[in-house]
Amino acid sequence: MQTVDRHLLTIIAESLLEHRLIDDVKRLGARGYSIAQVRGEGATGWTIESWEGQSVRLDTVVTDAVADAILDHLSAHYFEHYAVVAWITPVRVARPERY
Amino acid sequence: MQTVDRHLLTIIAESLLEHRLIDDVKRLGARGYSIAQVRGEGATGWTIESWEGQSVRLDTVVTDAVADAILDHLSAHYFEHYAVVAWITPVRVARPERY
Amino acid sequence: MQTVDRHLLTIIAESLLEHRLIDDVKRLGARGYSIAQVRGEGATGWTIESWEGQSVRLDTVVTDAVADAILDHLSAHYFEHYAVVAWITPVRVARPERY
Amino acid sequence: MLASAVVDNLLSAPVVAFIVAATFTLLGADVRLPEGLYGILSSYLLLAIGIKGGRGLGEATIDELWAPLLAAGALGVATPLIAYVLLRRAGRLDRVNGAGVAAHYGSVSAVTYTVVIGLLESRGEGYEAFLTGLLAILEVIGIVVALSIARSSAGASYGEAILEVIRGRSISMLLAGLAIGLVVGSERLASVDPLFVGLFQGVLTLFLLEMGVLAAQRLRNAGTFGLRIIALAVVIPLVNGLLGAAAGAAAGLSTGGVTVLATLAASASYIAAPAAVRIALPAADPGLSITAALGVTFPFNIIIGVSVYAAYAEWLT
Amino acid sequence: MLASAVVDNLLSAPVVAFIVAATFTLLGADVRLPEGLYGILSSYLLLAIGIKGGRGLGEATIDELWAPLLAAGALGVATPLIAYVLLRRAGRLDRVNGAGVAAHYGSVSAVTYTVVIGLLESRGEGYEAFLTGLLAILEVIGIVVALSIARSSAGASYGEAILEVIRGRSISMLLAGLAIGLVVGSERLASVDPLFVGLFQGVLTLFLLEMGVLAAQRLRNAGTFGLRIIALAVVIPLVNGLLGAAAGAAAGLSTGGVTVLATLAASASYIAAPAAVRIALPAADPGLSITAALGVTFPFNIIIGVSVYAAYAEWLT
Amino acid sequence: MLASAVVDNLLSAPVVAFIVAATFTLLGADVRLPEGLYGILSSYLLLAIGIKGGRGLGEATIDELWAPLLAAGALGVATPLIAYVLLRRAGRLDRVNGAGVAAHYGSVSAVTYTVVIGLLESRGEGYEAFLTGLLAILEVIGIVVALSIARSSAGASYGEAILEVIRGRSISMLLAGLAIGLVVGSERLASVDPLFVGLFQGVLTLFLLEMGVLAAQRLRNAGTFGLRIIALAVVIPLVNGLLGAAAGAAAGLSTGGVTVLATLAASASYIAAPAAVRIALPAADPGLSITAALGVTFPFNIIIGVSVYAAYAEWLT
Ligand SMILES: Nc1ncnc2c1ncn2[C@@H]1O[C@H](COP(=O)(O)O)[C@@H](O)[C@H]1O
Ligand SMILES: Nc1ncnc2c1ncn2[C@@H]1O[C@H](COP(=O)(O)O)[C@@H](O)[C@H]1O
Ligand SMILES: Nc1ncnc2c1ncn2[C@@H]1O[C@H](COP(=O)(O)O)[C@@H](O)[C@H]1O
Ligand code: NA
Ligand code: NA
Ligand code: NA
Repeated sequence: MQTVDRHLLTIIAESLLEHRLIDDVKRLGARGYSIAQVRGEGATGWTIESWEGQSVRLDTVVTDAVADAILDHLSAHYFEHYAVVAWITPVRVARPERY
Repeated sequence: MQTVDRHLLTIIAESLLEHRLIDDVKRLGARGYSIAQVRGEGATGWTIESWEGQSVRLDTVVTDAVADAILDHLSAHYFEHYAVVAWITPVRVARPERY
Repeated sequence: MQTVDRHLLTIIAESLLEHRLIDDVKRLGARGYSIAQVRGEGATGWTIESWEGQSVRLDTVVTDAVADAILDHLSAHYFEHYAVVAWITPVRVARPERY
Repeated sequence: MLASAVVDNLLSAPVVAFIVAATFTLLGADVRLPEGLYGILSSYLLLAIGIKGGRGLGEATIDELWAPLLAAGALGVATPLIAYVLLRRAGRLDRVNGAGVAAHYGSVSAVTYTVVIGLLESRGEGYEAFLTGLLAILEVIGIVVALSIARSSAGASYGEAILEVIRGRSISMLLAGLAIGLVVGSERLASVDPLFVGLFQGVLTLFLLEMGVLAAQRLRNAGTFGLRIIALAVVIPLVNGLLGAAAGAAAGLSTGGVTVLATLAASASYIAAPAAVRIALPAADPGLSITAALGVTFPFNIIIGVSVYAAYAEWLT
Repeated sequence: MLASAVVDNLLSAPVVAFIVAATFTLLGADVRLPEGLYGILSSYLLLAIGIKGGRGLGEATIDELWAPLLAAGALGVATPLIAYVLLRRAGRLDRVNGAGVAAHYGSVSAVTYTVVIGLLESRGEGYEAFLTGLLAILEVIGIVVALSIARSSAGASYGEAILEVIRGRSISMLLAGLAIGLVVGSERLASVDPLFVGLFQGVLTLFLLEMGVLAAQRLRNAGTFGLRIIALAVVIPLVNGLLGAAAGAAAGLSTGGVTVLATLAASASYIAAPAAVRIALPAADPGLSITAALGVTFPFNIIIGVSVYAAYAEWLT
Repeated sequence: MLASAVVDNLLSAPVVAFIVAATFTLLGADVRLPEGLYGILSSYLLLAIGIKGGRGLGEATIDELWAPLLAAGALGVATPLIAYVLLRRAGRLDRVNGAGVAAHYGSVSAVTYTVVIGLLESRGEGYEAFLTGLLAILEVIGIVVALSIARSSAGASYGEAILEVIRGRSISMLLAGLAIGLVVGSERLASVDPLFVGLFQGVLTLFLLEMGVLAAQRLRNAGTFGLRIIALAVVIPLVNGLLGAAAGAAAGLSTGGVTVLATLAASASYIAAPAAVRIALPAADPGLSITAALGVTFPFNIIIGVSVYAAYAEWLT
């Protein structure tokens, strides 16, 4: 099967940010995303698996440029004050026109 | 630790397809898989996070050939009419005989 | 955005092991992790999606050395008797000091 | 009579909950129940309905059963065909989408059924308790008939789709409830009545709160599908309901029983049918059916329809 | 009087469940309810409280309502300001953290409200049923006022935070319940009473079991924030509770009603406020507020506080 | 007497639900409750059983307690040893698997306990309410004893496994319930009775529906483990049940109490034991124990066993 290279951007964030992150990634060029419930620990002293809601994991397969734009946006708006973590994985997809 | 290269195939699909996808990947050579509940948006106008059930995310670590065979199968049988998305990530595993 | 290379170690294990795995990865150098609920099938005859609890998926972004140390540990302590699967993916992250 | 039935129904807790939730949702407020509760409530309702029906079935004789059974069978065939013809002619849908939507109208909605039962009980009107058994039958036949229309295009997945319906949770839970009600019997069921009878209206209220949110979300999209489809989503139930009332009267049911059968015929499935159609007719647009069945027909039926069907029944018996 | 109220409250099933769960958790035993149940129970409680309030509101006249409404408005402004001043002066918090924590104390806790209602009912003491309506109002105003203090630093997200509170599940569920209760009315609600009335104390007990676990987990961290904050988490409710009692008495409420209003003023939000503060004041430490509101104030209020506020009310009416 | 007990039990709603669910599952129909409900129902049952036991304990005197306690202790030691010997000799299991399975038979099943209680109550037969306390004790001892057999091979994780059992949700919930029941007392518990007493049989019915699915899934695998193991999964409970009846009679319990103790001795754990064995004896095959305990012994006990143990009790008292 013919595949092309894309980037998978994975974001873990406190669930409060879910709607904002969805808006952000769509505005910055993502054509789709998937969200799952997760819990975890990180640098934030206060576990973000708060008693109220869990964290969300957002995965979106995008082009190199979009991945970078979203990462820049996260860094500018969320990294300082919110419990947010993100990483980029190289992936291959069929149907390049979709991502 | 000695590791070998394999491929991680990730499929996101409407939950209705869960049983069929499991049968497919097993038949095409996957020796294991993991499934998680997700929700999301994509090209399908109608959000597949239907009011009835969410989407499923199926991850399976397989050989290059198996990954390609499954992707071909998805393309032939599901890509047109169903809300299905898939990508392949290069991974390293211990215990090569298991995948 | 400036990024550096790290490794994403993904572990799928019967949920009984959750607390032990968390202790292990933290002790071996992981600075954070995320856990999600999954179900699946693998080499273990007895589906680990037992009627009691599901399996857990633990993702942790770490340095090369830490990824190897954790994989060694898994191999020494869990691979034989427990339903545990693990793989390593190359990823890029911002904020290298966090992982 | 009609007016008083409308008011009785409109002011019942479940229907008010539905309307409140839909209104809140349209205003942007979040009244969704937590994830996971939807499945729990719907399983409970199906089981409870089944148990109630099983109890009733245990007290029915074969003599009472055959005519209503025949009527249900006929309705299972006629209602999807009527829907199909209307959807193709008046709705201008193509064959696959016509059959897909028709399957929803051929099948039934268990929740609409519970709303009409609630209305009857609040008015102290009796009905044949064994009718729940017909619910399960009607749920299947209508889907089978509608899918058969587009069968040639469906191929191998046709059988799979039917199996999916029969073995799926929706019908299985109902049948499990029927079996439990039938075997355990009224007297021994007393110990579980606080759960399955006492809480029923309350759980239905919670469930309709959630349905209000979902219906409002669907209703928002309704625009995309055009006025024709929306109009048909009201016309089809009114036609099928009348047919159901006639069939019920012909089968000799009581006024309450006729109301129930009419409501079943008029109701549209949004649980069993979508899954089956998705499998058998993947090319059909699922948004179309769900918007019609859940966004328009369901609210119409539980808010106004059931009172109309009660009036049909009044008139025909 | 105070002693007997303390005992009545202390030995009630919900409070005992809270204490047992907290104790077990501190001893390392796992009594957490399964994931997902927390959300279900809290949605149920908010709806049930709302329905009850809506029922009461339906029987109240405008004449009875305006004075308590005014009192609630005044408390909504005064309690977060008092909290802010105490937290900055005595607690030595900076402006952002002071405002963040103050928003929690300006808002209210619906569960604390249900505990005081339970105490009143077990003692056969009446109260104005429409007070539930004030719950929703107080929940919002206090947050708005507190966030306004730090507004300049908050920027664009201020409005977003307020919207988040108003449209969020916590207030929406309460308002949906109020609407349902009001429209359906006492008589027709009888069919859903087994769920929303009959099970109320039992569900509250389950919920407080879970809260006991969460509070104990928070309490463990309390050390990190220093004794000053812990002490303030007891002092602020005692002060705000007195103010609430005075406002209630001035508004002409019954002894029971004064107890309720005092408890509302004294209680600290741990659902609506955290989300709002997180959005409007991201630089505020969420651990600080939650530990104070959930780890200290909440247990203090439901175990001892409510009895103190009952004594305030006794004394002022 | 035995026949009538069998019928009374067989036709009770929970047992019928179990059989219906198992049958449906074997026929390929889906009657699984939605994910998440299993944990909710089991937490509820454990808490409700605990509260009931705590109530009973509050009314018991030390004089009544010591003999049954001694009997329970003795059974906790004897039943896993008997199981171990049978499994090694007749079942030809190796040491690790023998000990692993024996731990399941040494421990107890809270659901089997509730079924026998239901049977006694439906027959109007009294029993010592404090026996629930023994449930928690028996649950632990049997596992400890069985694991000790294979201790040398277990190493460091032995202690960890025991801790896991004691702190785990299963025992903690039961103990939390006991504490709540004991402290709150019968009179004040009345407000939560609609939840914890009224709904009990209904929730148990739902739970057994789910258990029927799980047991049927296990039963399907039973073939792989050979007839010897299946036979032992019936013989061990019959032997241990007789021992339990004898111990209960010796301890001076009533006929009902003896029935309960016999059932506890006969029952096999499928919640606490699997987790503990998995930790302490990772080399043991978990499929073996679960298939025996859940796929064979559990259905045998709730369908037939409890009536046999009632007959034992009748005969020995
Ligand atoms: N190294 C990591 N690998 C995977 N997930 C992480 C990592 N660090 C943090 N997380 C996740 O991101 C959330 C926020 O992290 P933090 O901002 O570091 O508190 C945590 O609760 C984890 O779920
Ligand atoms: N670019 C993407 N990245 C990640 N997940 C996606 C992406 N596009 C679609 N999805 C997921 O796949 C599902 C089906 O997508 P689609 O077929 O595009 O409607 C969506 O609901 C998302 O959960
Ligand atoms: N090849 C695979 N790809 C993805 N997940 C797997 C794979 N094999 C096993 N798993 C997951 O790991 C769990 C344990 O696997 P196993 O130890 O092979 O029984 C399974 O239940 C699956 O959830
Ligand atoms: Na119909
Ligand atoms: Na307050
Ligand atoms: Na036993």
